Amino acid sequence: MNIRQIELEVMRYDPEKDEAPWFQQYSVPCQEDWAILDALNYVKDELDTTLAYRWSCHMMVCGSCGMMINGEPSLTCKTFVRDLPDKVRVEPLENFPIERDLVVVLDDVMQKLHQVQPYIVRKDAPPQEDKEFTQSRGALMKFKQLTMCINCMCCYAACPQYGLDKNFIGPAALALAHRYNLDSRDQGKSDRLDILADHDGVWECSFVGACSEVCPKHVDPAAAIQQMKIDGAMEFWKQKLGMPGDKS
Amino acid sequence: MSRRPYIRPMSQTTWYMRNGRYKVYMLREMTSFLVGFYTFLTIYALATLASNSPQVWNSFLSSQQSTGMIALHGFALLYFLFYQTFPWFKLAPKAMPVQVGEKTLPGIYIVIGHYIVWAVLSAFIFWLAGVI
Amino acid sequence: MAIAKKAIVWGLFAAGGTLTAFVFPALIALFLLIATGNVPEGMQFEQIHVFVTSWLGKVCLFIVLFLSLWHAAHRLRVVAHDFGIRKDTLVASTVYTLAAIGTVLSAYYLWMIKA
Amino acid sequence: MEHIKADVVIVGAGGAGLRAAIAIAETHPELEVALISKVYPMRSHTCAAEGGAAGVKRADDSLEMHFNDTVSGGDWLCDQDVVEYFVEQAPRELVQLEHWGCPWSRDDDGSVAVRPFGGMKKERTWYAADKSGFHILHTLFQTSLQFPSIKRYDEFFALDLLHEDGRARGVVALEMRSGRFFHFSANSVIMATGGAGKIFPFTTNGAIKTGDGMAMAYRAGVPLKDMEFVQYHPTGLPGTGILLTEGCRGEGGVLVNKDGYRYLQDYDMGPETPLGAPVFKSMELGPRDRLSQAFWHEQKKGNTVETAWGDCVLMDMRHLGEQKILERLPLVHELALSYVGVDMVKDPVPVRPVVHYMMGGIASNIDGGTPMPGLYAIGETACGSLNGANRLGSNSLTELLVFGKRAAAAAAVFAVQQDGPDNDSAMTLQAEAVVARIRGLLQQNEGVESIAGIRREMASSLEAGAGIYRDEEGTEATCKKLAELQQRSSGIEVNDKSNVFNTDLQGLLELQNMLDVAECVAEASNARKESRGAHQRMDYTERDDETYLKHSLAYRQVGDRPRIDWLDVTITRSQPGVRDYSGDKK
Ligand SMILES: Cc1cc2nc3c(=O)[nH]c(=O)nc-3n(C[C@H](O)[C@H](O)[C@H](O)COP(=O)(O)OP(=O)(O)OC[C@H]3O[C@@H](n4cnc5c(N)ncnc54)[C@H](O)[C@@H]3O)c2cc1C
Ligand code: SF4
Ligand code: F3S
Ligand code: FES
Repeated sequence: MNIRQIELEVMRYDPEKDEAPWFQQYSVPCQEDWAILDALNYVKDELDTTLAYRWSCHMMVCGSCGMMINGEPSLTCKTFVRDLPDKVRVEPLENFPIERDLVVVLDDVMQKLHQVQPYIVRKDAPPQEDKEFTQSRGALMKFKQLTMCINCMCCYAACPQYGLDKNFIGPAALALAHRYNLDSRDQGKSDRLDILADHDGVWECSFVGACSEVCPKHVDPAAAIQQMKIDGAMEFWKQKLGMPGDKS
Repeated sequence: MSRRPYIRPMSQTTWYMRNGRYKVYMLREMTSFLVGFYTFLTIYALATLASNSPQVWNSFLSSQQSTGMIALHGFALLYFLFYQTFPWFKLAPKAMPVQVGEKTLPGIYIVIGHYIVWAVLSAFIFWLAGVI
Repeated sequence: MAIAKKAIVWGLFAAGGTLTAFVFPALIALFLLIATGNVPEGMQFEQIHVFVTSWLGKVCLFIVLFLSLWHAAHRLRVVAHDFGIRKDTLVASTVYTLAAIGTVLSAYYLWMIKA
Repeated sequence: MEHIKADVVIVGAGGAGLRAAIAIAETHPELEVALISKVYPMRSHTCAAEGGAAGVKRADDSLEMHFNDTVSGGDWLCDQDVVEYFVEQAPRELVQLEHWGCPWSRDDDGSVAVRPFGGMKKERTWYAADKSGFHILHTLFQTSLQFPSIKRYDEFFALDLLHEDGRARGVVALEMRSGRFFHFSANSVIMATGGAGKIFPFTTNGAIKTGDGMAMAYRAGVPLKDMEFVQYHPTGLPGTGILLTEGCRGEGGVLVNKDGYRYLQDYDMGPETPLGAPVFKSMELGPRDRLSQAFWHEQKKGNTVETAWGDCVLMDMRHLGEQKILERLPLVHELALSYVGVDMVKDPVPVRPVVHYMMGGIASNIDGGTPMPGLYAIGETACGSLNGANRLGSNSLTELLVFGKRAAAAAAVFAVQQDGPDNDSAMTLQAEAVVARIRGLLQQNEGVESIAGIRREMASSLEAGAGIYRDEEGTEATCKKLAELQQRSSGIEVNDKSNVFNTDLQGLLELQNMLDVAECVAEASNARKESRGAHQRMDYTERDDETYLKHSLAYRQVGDRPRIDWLDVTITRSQPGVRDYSGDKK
């Protein structure tokens, strides 16, 4: 198999040693079918065991390995050396604090995923223990694409509105909320809209669309958020008209 | 405590220079200046009409005739098409996907639909205005 | 928490955006024609006056102007934010006031145009 | 050291750990659950499972049939009381997931669809396209968010088990982001740390599957059961080892050798079935051990295809057509395209057997209970003897749920029943000893060995001695080699001295865990002198029920190779018989 020499320029930061991040160069002999993750693993195994980064599945499904590759938020296990120039810059995901090297702090987005109530809410009596809900394929199709999110957080790294204002709930969490709103088994939509259509919710999105462009799983959070804005606007009037005395 | 998460600064005023995607977005958002300008220009035209006098209207028309204005409108037209009309149509299926049975209608149909409506509507306006 | 009032302006913004995308190219083209001196038939005083005195004409124009104003106002608010102007309340009150003034003026002038 | 008191500590937030946590939160909301995981829950390797989860669904299927398939698939090494409970609870648990929002694929009438799987007599594998494990994991994770009694400790690396008077009392863990050590104390500890595929060089398993929980239990004196049974999945992508789910064959994909011949018919799995009309339990729908063994023979005969990544056979799915492939197997399609550049709609994909699953693990019973009171084990890290000598595909996702729930109930009851003052000071001393051990590793300042080097040697030695086919000479050599590597691994220097997210240190700890687990695999393979299920000996080619209808138990002996002991198999109604995968031949 052919070997291609790649210059990896990797952002390093050790809070115990460095004032600020800096770049370290590694020259990596890559096999032609390697992903950038393989190149990083080569560095870790052969050149520098101190490099810190997250990964696990190497099959685009665990969502650990999101990083900036030549400025673009990407999964390193899904970005192939064959599609890149000889010089590749790898940085931790933009818009997140850097914990160490390529590892970022995810507390904020984890809290946001939690905040949007991403679980089935039932107002009716709970379903019978041994009886499934029926759901037509069409009903499943409504939200199926939104279930594909692997929480890689590339979309947050791409979204400037999140970068500018960390209170914004942001693309993946909003898309997740929409996934449950659209699920025929769920009855929690109006509760959720109260959270999502509040100040830091959907309105903070100005439809930059970068989130959807970088999403490795084609979740299209941008679309979900726009649909939620429509839902939010409708719900607003519904609440206004339904409860005339209600000040909100 | 050994943790000291490093926060990369993000310029509040020039962040969009970071990549082409953001620049295109800013250009798109700035179509709002054009919308503002043309609505007020139209309101101004209405004001002249509201005088209910042909002279005032005609002098308004002639005040609008200059190479500067030609350049401005020409530029505005192209800018508006490329940064408002076309993107808006392109993004329409995202905001309002149409599902038929098990499949979502491919976005392209919705986009094409928009272009057709646009053509008809524009033709109607031109017809009203006596251009065609 | 509850749904923010932004829901109202956003609705206007979205409707206005759709409308401007459809009609503004034609509108700008008309101004372009006028600027070149080829004033179209329908823009001559008699014809345009007839059109704007009709109820249908008034209503159409008002809707276009009203939605465009609010569309522009809301987007300008976002643009200000994107350029780093962080006095959102001030910006919002300015742009929405402008839009309100524009709305009132449109209504007033349309009302004043009489046969 | 920070001290955290909980009622139940769960180590591992994959499918098993999350299911257990939810079960406790639902039935005992007053109990505080500490859920520790070395990665964020949704990164757990359950996300990689593609094919689906088994549970009787159709009217023409029965619990009896699921039982029989599982027991014969496991070559009668399953504990049959466990299997009985499992098949009975399976459908209920899968419906429960449905209620929690799992996006199962659907039939025309809106009910959940099921697909055929290897070794199963009927369609009974519930699936969500080819991302079943992913959806199960995310459904469980998201559902768990509504329970305030579950306290998560994400990216905490559990180091060792704390125990007193033979009773489990907690764990010590390292917070990755700060380098701080935490002492978790609890009356019940549930291990749900997943498998150990990374002890082999070529595996479908993710980087995190290093057998930590098995090693922790083993170091604490708990035996590891049936470690010689390592499942090879017949269809891994060469190079990366990425799995092409059994669903590919379930949907009708076929395996051919370099001459385009469907070679499985030569290995007692024939007659050849028509293209696109797979027959249950024959040819491509045979069990994984048999299919992987057939590859080994084809390779010996020179019938395999040479590729840049070594010898392969071809999986042909072209006759399924583009629409079916894209609808039912979209992930697999994308993976093959990205990693080996083959579009399965147009071309056959090269595949080869790849280490996939550990049937063995922490010795546990039907309640997830282990020989150490207060310690429970569930999921792939456990060996509750559902899977016997060979796991049937799609049984393990269901296993996570069924026994996750049951062990949670047992652990909760145990936690409630314990009273009296905790002897905290003794535990603190133990915890401090663990911390001292880790600090010692960090202080070591010159070493000739490298983590990657020893890991490679370990993996290739295990592959050579305890691969698809084994013999005395090979296993013995591997046992010796591993003992040597245990020694040499003490000469590794951790170059990274930082407290913050020290993955170098983590790598060393994982290597030590893997070495412990690998030794048990090799030693147990050496001890079992028969062929059964996934354990095939060239020097003892027959199954020997007389001597070896028994579980092996590997015990740690300080400074020596593991000691192997034996435990009877529980048999309720199915006496050992012949595993028949010849379809309609007879
Ligand atoms: C590619 C692939 C496909 C598969 N497909 C199927 C299928 O179709 N059907 C089926 O039934 N089975 C399938 N399996 C098997 C099945 O997915 C696994 O056996 C199962 O998911 C294991 O789940 P678990 O909860 O035991 O462990 P995991 O999901 O691996 O979780 C382990 C957890 O333990 C934590 N952990 C580990 N060590 C430590 C430590 N030291 N400290 C703290 N936390 C720790 C991890 O962070 C993680 O949260 C597949 C397996 C693979 C690899
Ligand atoms: S929406 Fe896409 S980019 Fe964002 S976290 Fe999910 S998978 Fe990643
Ligand atoms: S990039 Fe950000 S602004 Fe909206 S469309 Fe996506 S969330
Ligand atoms: S390593 Fe799992 S997504 Fe890349």
